[in-house]
Amino acid sequence: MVTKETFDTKLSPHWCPGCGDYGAWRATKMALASLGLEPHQVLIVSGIGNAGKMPHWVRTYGFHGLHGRPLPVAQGAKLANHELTVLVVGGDGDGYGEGMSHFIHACRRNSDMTYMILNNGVYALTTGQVSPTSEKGFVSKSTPEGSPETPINPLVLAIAAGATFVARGYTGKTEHLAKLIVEGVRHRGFAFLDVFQPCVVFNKVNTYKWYNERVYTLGKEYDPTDRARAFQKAYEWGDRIPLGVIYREEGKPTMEDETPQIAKGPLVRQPLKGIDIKPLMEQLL
Amino acid sequence: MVTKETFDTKLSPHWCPGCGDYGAWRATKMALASLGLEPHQVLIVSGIGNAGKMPHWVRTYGFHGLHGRPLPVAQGAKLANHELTVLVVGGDGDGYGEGMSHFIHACRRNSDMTYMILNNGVYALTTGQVSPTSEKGFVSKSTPEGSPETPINPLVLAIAAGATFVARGYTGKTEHLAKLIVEGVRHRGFAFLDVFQPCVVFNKVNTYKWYNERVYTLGKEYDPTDRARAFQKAYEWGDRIPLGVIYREEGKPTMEDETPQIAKGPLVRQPLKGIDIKPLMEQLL
Amino acid sequence: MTAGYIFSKVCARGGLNVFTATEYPSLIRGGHNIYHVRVEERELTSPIVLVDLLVALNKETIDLHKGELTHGGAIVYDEGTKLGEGEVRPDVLLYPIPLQKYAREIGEANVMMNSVALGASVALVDYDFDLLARVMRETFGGKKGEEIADANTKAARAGYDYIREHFKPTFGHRLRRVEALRRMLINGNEAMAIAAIRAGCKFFTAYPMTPISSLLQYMAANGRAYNIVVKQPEDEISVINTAAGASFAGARSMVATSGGGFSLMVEALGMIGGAEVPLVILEGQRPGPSTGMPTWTEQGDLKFVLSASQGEFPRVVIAPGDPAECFHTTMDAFNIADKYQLPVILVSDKYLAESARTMVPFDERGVGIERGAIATEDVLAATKDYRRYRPTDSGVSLRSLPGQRGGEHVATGEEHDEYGNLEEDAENRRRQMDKRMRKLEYVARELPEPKVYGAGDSDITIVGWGSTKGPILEAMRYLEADGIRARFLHLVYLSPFPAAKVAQVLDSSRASFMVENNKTAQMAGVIREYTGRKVQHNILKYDGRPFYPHEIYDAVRRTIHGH
Amino acid sequence: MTAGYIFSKVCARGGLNVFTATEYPSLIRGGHNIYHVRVEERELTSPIVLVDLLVALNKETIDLHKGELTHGGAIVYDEGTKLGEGEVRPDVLLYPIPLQKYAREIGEANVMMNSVALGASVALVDYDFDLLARVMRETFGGKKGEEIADANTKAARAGYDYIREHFKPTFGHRLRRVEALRRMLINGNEAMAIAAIRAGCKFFTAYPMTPISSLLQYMAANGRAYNIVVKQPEDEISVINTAAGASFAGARSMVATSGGGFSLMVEALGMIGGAEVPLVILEGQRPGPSTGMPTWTEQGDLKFVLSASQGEFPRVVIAPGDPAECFHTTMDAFNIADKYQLPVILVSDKYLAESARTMVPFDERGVGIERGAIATEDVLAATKDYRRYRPTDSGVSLRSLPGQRGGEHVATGEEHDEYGNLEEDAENRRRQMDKRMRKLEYVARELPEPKVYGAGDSDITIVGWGSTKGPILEAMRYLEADGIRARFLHLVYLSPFPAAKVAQVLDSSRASFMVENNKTAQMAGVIREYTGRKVQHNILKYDGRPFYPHEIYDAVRRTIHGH
Ligand SMILES: Cc1ncc(C[n+]2csc(CCOP(=O)(O)OP(=O)(O)O)c2C)c(N)n1
Ligand SMILES: Cc1ncc(C[n+]2csc(CCOP(=O)(O)OP(=O)(O)O)c2C)c(N)n1
Ligand code: SF4
Ligand code: SF4
Ligand SMILES: [Mg+2]
Ligand SMILES: [Mg+2]
Repeated sequence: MVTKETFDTKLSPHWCPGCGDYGAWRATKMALASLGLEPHQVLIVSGIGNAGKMPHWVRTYGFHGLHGRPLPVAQGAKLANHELTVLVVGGDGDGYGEGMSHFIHACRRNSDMTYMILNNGVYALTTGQVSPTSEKGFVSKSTPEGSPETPINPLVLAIAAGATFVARGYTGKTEHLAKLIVEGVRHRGFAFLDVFQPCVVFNKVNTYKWYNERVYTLGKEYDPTDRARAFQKAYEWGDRIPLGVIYREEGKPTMEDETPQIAKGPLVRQPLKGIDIKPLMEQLL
Repeated sequence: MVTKETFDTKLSPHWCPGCGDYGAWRATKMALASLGLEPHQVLIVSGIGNAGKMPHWVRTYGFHGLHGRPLPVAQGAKLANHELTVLVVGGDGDGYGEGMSHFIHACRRNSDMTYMILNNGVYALTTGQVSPTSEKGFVSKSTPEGSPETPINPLVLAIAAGATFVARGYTGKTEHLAKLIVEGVRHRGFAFLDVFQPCVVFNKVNTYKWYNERVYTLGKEYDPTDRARAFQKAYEWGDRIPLGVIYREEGKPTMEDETPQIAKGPLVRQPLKGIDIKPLMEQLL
Repeated sequence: MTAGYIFSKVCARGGLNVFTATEYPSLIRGGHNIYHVRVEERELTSPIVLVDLLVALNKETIDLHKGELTHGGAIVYDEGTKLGEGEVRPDVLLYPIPLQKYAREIGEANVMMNSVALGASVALVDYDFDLLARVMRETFGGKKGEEIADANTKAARAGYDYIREHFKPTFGHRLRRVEALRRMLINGNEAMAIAAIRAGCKFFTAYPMTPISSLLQYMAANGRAYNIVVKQPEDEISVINTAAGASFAGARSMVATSGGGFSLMVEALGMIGGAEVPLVILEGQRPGPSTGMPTWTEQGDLKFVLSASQGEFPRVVIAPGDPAECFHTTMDAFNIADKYQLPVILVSDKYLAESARTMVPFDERGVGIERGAIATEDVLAATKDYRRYRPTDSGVSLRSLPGQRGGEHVATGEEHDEYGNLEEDAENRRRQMDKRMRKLEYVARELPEPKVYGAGDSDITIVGWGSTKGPILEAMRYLEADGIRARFLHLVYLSPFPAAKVAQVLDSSRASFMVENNKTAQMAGVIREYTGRKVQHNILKYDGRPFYPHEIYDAVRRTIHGH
Repeated sequence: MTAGYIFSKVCARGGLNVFTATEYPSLIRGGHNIYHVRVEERELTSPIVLVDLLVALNKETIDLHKGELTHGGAIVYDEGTKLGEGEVRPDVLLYPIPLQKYAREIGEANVMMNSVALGASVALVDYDFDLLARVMRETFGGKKGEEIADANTKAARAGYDYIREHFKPTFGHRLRRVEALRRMLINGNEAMAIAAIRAGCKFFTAYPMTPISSLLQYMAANGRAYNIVVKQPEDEISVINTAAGASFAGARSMVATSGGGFSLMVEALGMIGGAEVPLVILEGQRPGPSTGMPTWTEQGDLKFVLSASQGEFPRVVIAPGDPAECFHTTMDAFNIADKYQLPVILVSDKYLAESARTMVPFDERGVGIERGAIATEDVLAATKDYRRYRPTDSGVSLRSLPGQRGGEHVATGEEHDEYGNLEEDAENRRRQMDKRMRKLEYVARELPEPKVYGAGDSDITIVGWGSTKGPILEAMRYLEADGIRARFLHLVYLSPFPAAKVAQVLDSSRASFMVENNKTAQMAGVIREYTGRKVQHNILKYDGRPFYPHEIYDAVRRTIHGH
């Protein structure tokens, strides 16, 4: 039987002590275990950044690609073998800066995968520059006088872009996050999780304390299927910040559903021998 | 006195007869004239595509750059000389495909410029492939069995991304479009216009007839300052499709406001002689 | 353009050889469009400038091209077009016909004019109208096409009859059907697409861009029938990363683009080099820099393609010279990519990609599929300590595919140890770099040497690469007729560079000529870098047009004869 | 890392020369970090491997570096660390001190340990504690820094006193203050940033990436004071396009990136080449391919930078060798970009960018600002028929800036006529290509020739480019001591390539050595391409570490002496 430990690697993570990434790491392993998945059935794709190192420390298949580009890689892999459970992990710079375009387009494509952004509001691996989710006025190495830009709201954008599962987690609430990941994986379609991840070194604004004072978990009474309400909820910010599934739309066909070529089985299992091109050449005669 | 003809070039446009781009072209010249701008005060930046040829046929300064990249160029030019009136023109492939990331980030930055997408729902210059705004099922050269993807909703995305002026025009209604452009230029901040532009060659779905049967102009009773309502309006699609200013937020500081370096005058007018680096070297002693 | 295609097809069907070339501006309508069809009984490898029969749908065409007419050439044009006194050489035959009138009578004038002219042309060269009618039916036919086909055939008939009735058969060029092998009318894009399909490409992504858009479209059109996933993502960055993901997961994958899109793929190119993911990348050149002249041709991207992306990693670069080579090298490319787990870049250009010519169907014998070292679950089960990046003699390590039990690992473009774990140790770095680069030694051994065409004993050598093959071969015939026997060294497998062979040929040359469709003689630079030899004379062209054989002929002859 | 910096600064203040080098993994905390400080009275140009005094905050450091200790070298470490019998050579002096204990007593242990060790080190080399205290105050000082500075000074004092009290002064290495010019402690990034500011760079964009992040930060920190707009856009594509827009509008502009980001800029590079927009681009190399080893060094991007982007257009590439050259070439780069309206690429690497050394303040004499052919409204008013891309002798045409009446035009990377209108005519194409490329002939005339260092009459030549300058210069001193007099040909202005000079030097060499921080000897290839000459021996290093002088020395000596 798989357990959380099934997904341990020989090496242990080398994020900073106290880093929120550990919470995401634990939650990921818990989620995979509770989904009953075996390591070889899972592919974790990531970009470059501290968050992006995740695949090295979860024993599954991994693809640690380029800064900002994990989503295209993941979509290609999923189309090639849609039996894989595909998880995509990135940072806020990775996913909302360099990779913004892929994010928007992945949302509308509804590929069946789970996309998790470990959002620490800063470029951490490059030692502390402003990110698209840094709050206005955020003092960083590249914005010594405070960021002049309004941060993006990833949840609002994801809903607007057509994502069918939009949620927010917090690495300080590992079990809750693990459940969200499970829900995301179970959701048929593109499941997006923006995850608050304190960076204890470079973000002195959005600390554990800051989050703990503000976050609350959405209860049963909240209905995530109403888009207008979901937008409203996604805009909620300030003293109280909601965690949980903000928006959900069931039943929309996935990218894989829309690809008849793989209806009978994964692309990678199709025979390559004896492909007959005579008809093609004949067309040209 | 400037008139629409002030902006004519020696060459005349060579879009296909009947192309919606002509309407946008006329509207642009009408708007510039009615704003009382002189050719040298205006910069039109564009990408690659049929829409992207616009600057060649409006007598102003122009920058006809790369497919998908006009917005960064425009923002750089605006920061360098914020006295310029900057207009950005692109196609739907240009702006929502290749250039999606720049679009989202430009919205949140609120640079004071007008961004107009001539949206024909197809890649026209490359002779007819699917675009991010092609309707699901759209049969094109690259989607012979119909597009499997849900199109983006540019207005919803722009609001979600933080744009402060979001409007929809139609090249079939030139005067209305011209007014929208004028409003966009007058708006302090990032003004975004998605413009229905029939491509008479490659889009046989969204034709003049199709649009004419559906579009209606938003009246005075519509209040574009309420974001929730704006989202609702922006989602309106089908038998009736609204034209006009969908969303507007006044008073948000522009990117230029947030750049103290240009508070006293355009960057390009700053003297370069006699810059004293002694203090910098001294810091290192 | 369709009319030119139909005419070509009609000739091909009659056993003739055809070479076509198109010229069109980066506009959708209007502007000046040319469809150049060359027909002979012998095999053709190149377009030429000269025109025997000019079909001019407007006056501009006559003005622009009358100078290209051969002695006794002819012009077919609308009777409404007035030609002034002496506007056309007296030896040129004029065939004013009611193109517009007939066209308007039958259907959409712009379209039908072409068909009227087509019928007239077939009449002029005294060719087979039934064949024309048949090809028209095939081309326009299909579900709703009946009517269109009928109308066009009717228009063609009108043109055909008009010539027969109103003119004497004075035009000196005739075409006749000959018995010959059945030949395809095929361009480089089609040849590559067919090869990719045959090679088991299961995943194809591209973003539209001249000159590869028609390849994307060909793949899309056949994707369903051959179970190939064909996608057009949001940009070229996504194109290559998506394909990298599919390839990593085990699907044979290919992407296609032109220089601008390739620029955007450069970062991922290095990633797949470092992560050792197989991928076939087609770069269809067009004149740069930047957007340049999008619908024209050039060979200006050579050095870029050879050295694109930061750092050092193995790549293979192949530039086929004609559709048959497109077919075979593309098949090869998939095998090399898989066997050596590296990117293979195919280089074509607008001229090669879009010029159709007649060719016998490709010989598929000896064309196998080699996927290289891919693990099975059994092998993995038997492997205690699976190491994805284990250094081997050849540099190639056993690949496991996601989904295979026991093969779990991380593929990454960041430096890693044998397992794929991040590692920055100096010794490990050298080991992994050496391992990756070692592949090139092995791949070099199996790549075909450059071919030498023509008089092997000649000491005059013309050097070319990729698509200049055809014009050079034809120029050699002109030279030969002029008493100059030259040989032609044709470079197709460009990287790793076949230095020994090139040096040997150059060393035995008294005079050498580099023919390149670019301004800076890039291949001459590459040759000098790898061999130390300088090709003596550069014959360069960078105006967006392909070489015409007589240009090469003239330049060589002038140098040899001094005039 | 701060401790190493403070120590260096303390030495510099005392008139000594310092060369520092850092090694850190691509991690934020943990992992093994090294700050190597070399101090002498004479000028230093390179790090070396040998260590006289090892300050080890943990056992791992001792294990990893004890082999580098010189005879009679010393280790300062925590008294809690147990060293086994024979673990360290007997000649090594051991200084166990209560690093942890003192640190914990005073403040945050991890940080304070550094200061205790710093104090101990200053005591060991018998240097000036007051100077240390002063530098500490400056470094930690500032608004809220008082307390921190106090604590650190206290910690340092504890370490200082402990050594004084518990050990005899047996350590053989002493430092003493000398009278000397005041020297900056400066690295390549800082030198370039200061030059850019001085050159009137008004617009700077970058996306964070090692090794140029600190340059972005330097510009950001000084942007307000010098009225420079410094922005970090959403990605590198935006970085370069934004800067292109600013430059087109008239602001002197610069971008900085490393290989991965440069890959993303490649498309726009061609655009600014075609549209003739001036831009200074810094490419700070690090080991590839792809993400490679992000915090290490390499010279693996040379060919990429020389040929990046589709098609052909003029570019200038410059690779300075030390901070002073960084300063001067960066000033130059802005002038060249403006005068010739083209992209100028500065190439550095992690080693050059981040290794601080002592240097006298830069000489600003003779450093002017030349903006080239930029129109005024008066000139435009007097020009009837302004043509932005008018071909001229030099290829440079008069630029008008948006906002200037009468200068309206479209700048574009698509082929255009003299006005900037789209044009695909063959003749026009040649004219515009020739015009653009002609600039290179003119720029080539004004670029400085490569310098030759050392014994000009020697026939042994070491060839290097960019940042290997320092290690090579130092290796020459070792060689000289060994009786081998060599000269050093240092290439800084790389493109257009100074073929004549290089050929001349190589032709007068009996033995030549190419020193490069990469695997495939890229510069050797470039040299051969442009001169036909082959540098005889390659001394290559591609493990992410910079060259150490002894490696070059060894390789040369072995070849010359055969052992
Ligand atoms: C194309 C490219 N640009 C820049 C970088 C440098 N880089 C590495 S990580 C990073 C940012 C990381 O921030 P984020 O994605 O938020 O991840 P975090 O480290 O905060 O988890 C950057 C810019 C890169 N590797 N590639
Ligand atoms: C990087 C890059 N990729 C692809 C192209 C080819 N290309 C030219 S125009 C175009 C699409 C045009 O579509 P759109 O932006 O919608 O403009 P339209 O022609 O429909 O007005 C493409 C893909 C290019 N020029 N550059
Ligand atoms: S720098 Fe921040 S995000 Fe990165 S590992 Fe440390 S705490 Fe985590
Ligand atoms: S192809 Fe379509 S968009 Fe382009 S010019 Fe013609 S009608 Fe307009
Ligand atoms: Mg982050
Ligand atoms: Mg379009």
